[in-house]
Amino acid sequence: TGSLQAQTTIRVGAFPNITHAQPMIGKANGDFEKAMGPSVKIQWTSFNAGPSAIEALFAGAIDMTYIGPNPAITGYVRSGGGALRVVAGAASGGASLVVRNDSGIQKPEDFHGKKVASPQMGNTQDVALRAWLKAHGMKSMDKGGDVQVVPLANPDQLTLFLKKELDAAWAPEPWATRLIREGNGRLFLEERDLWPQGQFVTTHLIVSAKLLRDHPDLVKNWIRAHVELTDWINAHQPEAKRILNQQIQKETGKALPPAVLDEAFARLQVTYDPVRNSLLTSARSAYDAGFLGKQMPDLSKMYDLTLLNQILAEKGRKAVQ
Amino acid sequence: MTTNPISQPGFSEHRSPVRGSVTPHKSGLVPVRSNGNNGTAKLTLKNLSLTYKANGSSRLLALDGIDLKVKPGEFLCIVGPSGCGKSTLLHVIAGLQQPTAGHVLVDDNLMDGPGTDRILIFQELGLFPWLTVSENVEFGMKMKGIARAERQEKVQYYLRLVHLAQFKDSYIHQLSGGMRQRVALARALATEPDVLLMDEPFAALDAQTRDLLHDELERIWAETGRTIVFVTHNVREAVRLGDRVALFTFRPGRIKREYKVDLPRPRHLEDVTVAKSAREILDDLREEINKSLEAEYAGEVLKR
Amino acid sequence: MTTNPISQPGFSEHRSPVRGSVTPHKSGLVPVRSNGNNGTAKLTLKNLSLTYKANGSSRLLALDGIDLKVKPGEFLCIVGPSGCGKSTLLHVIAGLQQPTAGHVLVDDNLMDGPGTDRILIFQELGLFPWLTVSENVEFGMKMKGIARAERQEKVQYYLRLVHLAQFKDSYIHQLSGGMRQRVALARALATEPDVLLMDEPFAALDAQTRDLLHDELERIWAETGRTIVFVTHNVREAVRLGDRVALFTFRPGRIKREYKVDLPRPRHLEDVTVAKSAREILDDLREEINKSLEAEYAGEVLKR
Amino acid sequence: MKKFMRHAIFYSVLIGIWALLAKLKVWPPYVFPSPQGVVESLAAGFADHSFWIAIGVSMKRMLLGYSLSVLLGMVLGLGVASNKFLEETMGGLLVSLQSLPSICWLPLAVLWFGLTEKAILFVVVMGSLLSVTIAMETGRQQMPKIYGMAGRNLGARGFRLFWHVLLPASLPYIISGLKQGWAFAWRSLISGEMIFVSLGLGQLLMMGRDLNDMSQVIAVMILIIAIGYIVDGLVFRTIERRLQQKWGLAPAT
Amino acid sequence: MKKFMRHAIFYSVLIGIWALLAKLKVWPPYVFPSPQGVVESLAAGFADHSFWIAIGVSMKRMLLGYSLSVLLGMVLGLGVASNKFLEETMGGLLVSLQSLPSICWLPLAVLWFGLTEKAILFVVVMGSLLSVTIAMETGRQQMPKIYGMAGRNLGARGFRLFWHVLLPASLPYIISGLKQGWAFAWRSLISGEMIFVSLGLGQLLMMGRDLNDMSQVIAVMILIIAIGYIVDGLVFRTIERRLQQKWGLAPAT
Ligand SMILES: Nc1ncnc2c1ncn2[C@@H]1O[C@H](COP(=O)(O)OP(=O)(O)OP(=O)(O)O)[C@@H](O)[C@H]1O
Ligand SMILES: Nc1ncnc2c1ncn2[C@@H]1O[C@H](COP(=O)(O)OP(=O)(O)OP(=O)(O)O)[C@@H](O)[C@H]1O
Ligand SMILES: [Mg+2]
Ligand SMILES: [Mg+2]
Repeated sequence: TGSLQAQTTIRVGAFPNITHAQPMIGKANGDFEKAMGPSVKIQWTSFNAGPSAIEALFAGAIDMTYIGPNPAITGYVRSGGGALRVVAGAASGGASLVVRNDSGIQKPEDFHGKKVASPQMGNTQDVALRAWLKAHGMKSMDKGGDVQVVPLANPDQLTLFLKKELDAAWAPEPWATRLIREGNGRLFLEERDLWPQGQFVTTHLIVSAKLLRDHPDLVKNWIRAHVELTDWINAHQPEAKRILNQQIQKETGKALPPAVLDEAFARLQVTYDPVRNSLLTSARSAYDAGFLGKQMPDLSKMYDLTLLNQILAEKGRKAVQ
Repeated sequence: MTTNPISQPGFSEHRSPVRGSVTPHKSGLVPVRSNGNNGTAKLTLKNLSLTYKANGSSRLLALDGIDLKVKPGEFLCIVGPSGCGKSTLLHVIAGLQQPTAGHVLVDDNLMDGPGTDRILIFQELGLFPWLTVSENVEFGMKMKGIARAERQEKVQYYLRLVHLAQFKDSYIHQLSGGMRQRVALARALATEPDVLLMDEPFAALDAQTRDLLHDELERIWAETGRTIVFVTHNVREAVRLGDRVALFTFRPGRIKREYKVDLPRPRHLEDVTVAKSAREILDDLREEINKSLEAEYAGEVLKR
Repeated sequence: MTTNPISQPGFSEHRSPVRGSVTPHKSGLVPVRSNGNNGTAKLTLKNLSLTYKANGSSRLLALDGIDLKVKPGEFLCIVGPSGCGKSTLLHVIAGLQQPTAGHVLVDDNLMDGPGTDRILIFQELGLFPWLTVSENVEFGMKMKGIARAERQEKVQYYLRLVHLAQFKDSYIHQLSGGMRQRVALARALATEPDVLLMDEPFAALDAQTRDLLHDELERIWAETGRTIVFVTHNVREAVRLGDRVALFTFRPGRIKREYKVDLPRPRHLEDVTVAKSAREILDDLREEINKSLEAEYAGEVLKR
Repeated sequence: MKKFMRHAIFYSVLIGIWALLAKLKVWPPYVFPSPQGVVESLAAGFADHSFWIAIGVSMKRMLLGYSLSVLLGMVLGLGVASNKFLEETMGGLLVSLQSLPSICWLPLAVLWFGLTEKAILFVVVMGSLLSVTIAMETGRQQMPKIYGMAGRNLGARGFRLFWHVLLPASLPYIISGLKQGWAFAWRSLISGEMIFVSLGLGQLLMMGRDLNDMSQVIAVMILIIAIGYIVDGLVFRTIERRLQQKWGLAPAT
Repeated sequence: MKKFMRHAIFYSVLIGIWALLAKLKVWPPYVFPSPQGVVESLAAGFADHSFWIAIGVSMKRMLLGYSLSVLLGMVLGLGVASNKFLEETMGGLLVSLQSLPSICWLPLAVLWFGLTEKAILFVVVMGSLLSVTIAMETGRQQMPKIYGMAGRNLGARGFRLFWHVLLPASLPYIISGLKQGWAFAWRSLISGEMIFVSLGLGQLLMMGRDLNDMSQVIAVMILIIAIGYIVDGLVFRTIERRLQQKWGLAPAT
C-alpha cells in the first residue's frame, strides 16, 4: 500500500490548551511528521471547544483528535458507537474544587446553602461535583437539595468569584489555578485525591472508526509517536512547558503566566493511559444524575486499545486496561 | 387651415340624442356622437367602469360605463370637474389600472397591460429622482432599445423643445414645479408613442411658456399623426388644442357630452372664437358642478 | 365696491422709473413702486438674494436683490416665468429656506424661522400621507394648541368650503390631484394665519371649482383682513384676485415690474376689464420670456 | 384557499427533499437527522414540557428585551436626530457598535447584573437596541424634505415635530429596523441564555449542540422559525399592511 | 476643524469617565480594565503582529462574505419581489430565518465545507444574507407606487424594471439593510471563526473571553468599532450622501 500512503493526509484536531501537551509540543517540534514519514501529510486543526471537534469528526473533516472525555462520550453515544474509538490517553488529573476564601467553607458540611459552579451542565466536573455532593449527603437544588449548582463558563466563574456571588467552583486547569491566584480562591480538594491511584482521564486521543479500520498502520505509528512524546515530556518537564506555552501563544496570541502554568501543570499528569475505569465510573455517575438518557449507554466498545497495547508490548511495558 | 387629418361631419349629441346640424355650430362647436361610426379606431373603450375601495367598506364608483372611440391621429381633450375620474381613465388606457368592468381595445386588439405605444404623462409626473433630467428623458428610449447616439440626440432635441437644455444634468429636486412638468413632457414625447396620454401637462406652466408648448405640441401632432388624449381643467386649452372635447360628469365619471371643435388651426388661446366655444362648454361644466354640489350638500348652499 | 382695506394712489414703475398717472390707467392697472412708502408693512423683504448649488460646482442665482413690502391686509399676486424663483421666495418668507443675502421683516421684526403667523401652501402640497384628510386639515390647529372641539368644527367648516366634506376620512392617496390641492388649501386656511403664502393653489382645479374658490378666498380675505401673497402662473387669476401684481424676471428672479390693480371688486375671471389688464401684464411677461429664451439659446431660434 | 394550497405544496416539497436526503444517507444521520428524528425530538420536548417552558421563558425575555430596545432605540434615535453633537459623535458609531457580537456584552452583563434575568435582558437590549436606531437615523436622513418643511410650516417644533411628523414619516424605514431588530434580539437572546442555565430556547439549543444532538438543534431552530413567522404575521405584516393602506404604497409588480 | 474638536472632546470625555471608573476600582481590574491596560493590550497585539494578522484575515473574510451576501441577498430579494409564489412562501420566513443564531449554521458549514475558509464564509453569508433581502422587500413594499407605474408605463419589464426602477427606488431602504447586514456579518464572522482556530479577530475575542482577559476583549472591540467606523464613513455615509444629493433628501431639523 505504499503508493496509497504516498497520497495520505491525516487530519488531526487538538486544542491550544495545557491539557493537550502532546499534540501542542509534537506540532511545535514536528515529532509526528518525523514519526509518520514523508508519505503522510499531517493537517492540524485547532479547536476551541469539544462539540466543534466532534462535529468536524462527524462531518468527516478530521480523522482524529485529542479531546476531553465528555465530548467523546456524547460523540460515541450520538453516533450509536459508529463514529469513533478511544485509542490512547493524553492527560490525567487537573481538576479541583476551589472555594472562595471568604465564603466560610472549611469542611464539606459547609457547602449547605452555597452556590457552586461547574463549567457545563453534565460535563465531567459537573458530574464529579454532583457525585461528591451526594457522597457527602447533599443534593443540588434541582434535585431538591440546598446546594445551588450553577453551570457557568469558566471566565464567568472568575468574575463572580470577584463579585463574591459564587462560593465555590469545580474547575479544570488552568482555571482552578486562576481562581486561586486571581479570584481570591483556595484549593479545597483536588479531584485526583478521589480516584484510585490519583488518576482520572482529562484528555484522550480519539480516531474515527473509519481511519482505524482502513489505516490501522497509520494510527499505530501515531500512537507510537504519542507514547514516545509522552515519555519525553515527563522526562523534560521544564523544556516541555516552555514549548507548550510557546505553541499556545502562537496559536492563541496569548501565553499563560509562567506561575499559572507551573502550578496548573503540577496538578496534571501527562500520560498515554486513557484511565478507562475513571471514564466508565464517571459515565455511571452521569447516568445516575440523569444526563445520559433513559438507558445507560453501552460504552464497552468505545475503547480500542489494541494498538496502544501492542506498542507498549514492543517497548516492554505494562499494558493498560 | 386644419392640420387635423380626420374630418367628420357633425353628429348628434352623446347621451340625449338630439340631432346637431351638419354645418358648424355658430360657436365652432358641434356636438358629436363618437360611437356612431364604424371605422377603425386607435382606442376603443367599451363600457369601462372602475370602483375604488374607499375608507372602510364603502366604495367609490369613479368611472361608470365609459364608451369612447378615439380615431388614429385624433386630438381628444377631456374636461370635467375635479375628482371626476379623468386621471383614472388615463391610467386605465395606459394599462396601469385594471377596470372593474369593460375593456380597452388598441387598434381593435384587446389591451392588456402597459406598452410603449401608449405613454402617459402622470398628473404627479412620476419623474425618477435618482436620474438626472436627461437620464429621465432618455429612460423610455432606453427601454425601447434605441441606440445611445440616437437617444442622446433626441434628449437634446426634446430638452430644447421644453427650454431645459441648460438643466440636463440637474436632478429633479433641483427644478421648479413648472420645470419638472416640462421634463415629464419631454420624457413622454421622446419616447415617441403612437398614443400620448397627457394628464394636465401644462397645469404648472406660466401663460407664455404654455402657449409656446401648445404650438410645439400641435406641430408634433400634425407632423407625426400621433393620437393624443389630453386631460385638462382649462376648457379654453381644450378648445385650443382638441379636435374633440369630451365633458365628464361629476361623480361617477360618465361622458356627459362631446363637442367637435370645428375651428380652423392654428388657433390661439386668446382667440375670440376659442373663448366663445370654451364658454359654451364652461356653461355645461358649471351646470354639472352646481348640480353635483347641490347633491353633495343635499340642498344646503354654502354660505358666502 | 372694493373690499381692499388699503388704497394707495399710483406710483412710478419699479425698475425704470417712468412716472405713472395718479388716475387709474385705462386698463385698470397702475404701475407702482412698493418701496416708496414708509407705512408699517406686514412683510418687508430687503435685498433678498438666494443662490442654489446646482450640479457640480456651478451655482444658480435664483433670487437677486428682491426688495418688496407687503402691507397688512394686502393681496399681492406674483407672476413670472416658470423657474424664476417664485416658490423659492415663498419658502424664504415662510422661514423654511435661508436667503444667501438680505433678510425678511415681519411686522418690522427680523424673521427667523417658520411660524404659524405665516402659513405656506406648498406647490408640492406637502400633505401628510399618514393622516386622513380631516387630520391633515386639523394638523396646524393642533400644533397651535387649539381645543379639540373647536378644531373639529373648523375642520368641518373648511372641508365644506373646499367641497370635500364627504372625503374627510379618506387618506391622501385616495384623492385626485385637484382634491389634494383643496385639502392643502383647507389645511392652510384652517390654521388661520396672519399671512397666507399661496403657491399656485388652484393650478389643478377645474375652471368652475376654481371660480368658486376665488370667491371664497376673496370673502375670507375681506372678512379677516389677512395678508396674502399669492403665486400664480395665470395672469388673469392674478388680476382677478390681487390688489397688486408683481411680475418677476426670468432668471435670476428680480421684480421686473409691479402693477396696482384698480378694478372694483367683486371681479370675475371672465370680465373684460380683467382680461384687458391681464393682457397688458401678459405682454410684459411675453417680452420677458422671449428675451430670456433668446439669451438661453444664444440667438438660436427653435425650429417649428 | 389557493394560497394555503401553495404553502402546503411548498413546505411539503421542502420536507420531501429533506426526507430524501436523509433516507439516501448522504450524510450520517447523527449530523443530518431525518424529519422523523426531528419530529420525535419535538414531540419528546413538548411531551416533557421542556419546550413549552423554554418557549414561555424565552418569549417573556424577548418581549421584555425587544420592547425595551425598541423604546430605547427610538429615544436614542430621537437624540441622535435632534442633537447635532450627538449625531456627529454617535451617528458614525451606530453601525460599528451594532456589529459588536453579543459575546462582548456577556462579561459586562455578568459583572453588572450577576446571574439574573437582568443580565440576559441586558444582552438582548444591547444586541438589538442600535438596530432600531440605525433604521430611524436612515429614515430621517432619507425622508423626503417636504414633510419636515410642511411640519415646521404648520408650527410643529422639537418633540412635537419628531412625534407628529418625523416619526410617522420615517415609519416605513423603522419597520425594516424593527424586523432586523427582532432578528438581532433573538440572536442575542440565544447568546444571553448561554450565560447560565436559564431554561430558555437558547439553553436548549446550546445543550443540543454541546451534546451533538442535531435533532434537538433542528427542533429548536424550527421553534424559533415558527415563533418568528407568527410574530412577523401578527406584528410586522400588520403594520406594513396598515401603512400601505394609509400611504397608498403598493408592492410593484 | 470645529467638528474635529467636538469629536476630540466627546471621546476624551468618554475615555476620561472610563479611566475614572477604573481608577476608583468600582470593579476589579480583571473585569474592568483601565484605558492604560487596554492600550497596552493594543500595543502588544500590534507589536507581535497578531492584531495585524487578525485584522487582515478577518477583513478578507468580511469583504468576501459581506459582498457575497449583499449580492445573494439582492438576488433573493429580486426573486421574492418578482415571484408571487416565492414571496408568499419565503416572504414570511425572512425575518424568522434571519433570527436564527449563527450557531445553527456551524454544523452545516462543517458538514458541507469541512474545516475551510469556505465554512467560515458560509456562516458569514447565512448570517447577513437575509438582512439585505428583508430591507429590499420592505423597500419594495413601501416604495411609492408611482415609480413602478412610471417605469412600466415607459416600457420597463421584468429584470429591467427591477434594475432600473425598483432597485434605485428602494435604495434608501437598502442602505439601512446594508448597514444592518454589516453588523450581522461581523457577528456571524465572530461565530464562524469559532469553528476552528483561524487567526481572525473573532478568535482573539474568544480567546480574550476564555482567558477572562478583559483588556484583550476590549482591545478587539475597539478594533471592530474602528473598522466599522471607517467602513461606515467610506461606504455607507458616501452612498447616503450621494443619495441625498440626488434625491434632494435632507436630514430634517
Ligand atoms: N387609490 C384610490 N383609492 C380610492 N379612491 C380613489 C383612488 N384614486 C382616486 N380615487 C377617487 O376617484 C375619483 C377620481 O379620481 P381621479 O384622480 O381620476 O380624478 P380626476 O378627474 O383626475 O380629478 P382631478 O382633476 O382633480 O385630477 C376621486 O373621487 C378620487 O377620490
Ligand atoms: N434645491 C434646489 N437646488 C438647486 N436649484 C434649485 C433648487 N430648487 C430650485 N432651484 C432652481 O431655482 C430656480 C427657481 O425655482 P423656483 O421653484 O423658485 O421657481 P418657480 O418660480 O416657483 O417656478 P414654477 O413656476 O415653475 O414653479 C429654478 O431655476 C430651479 O432650477
Ligand atoms: Mg387627475
Ligand atoms: Mg414654483
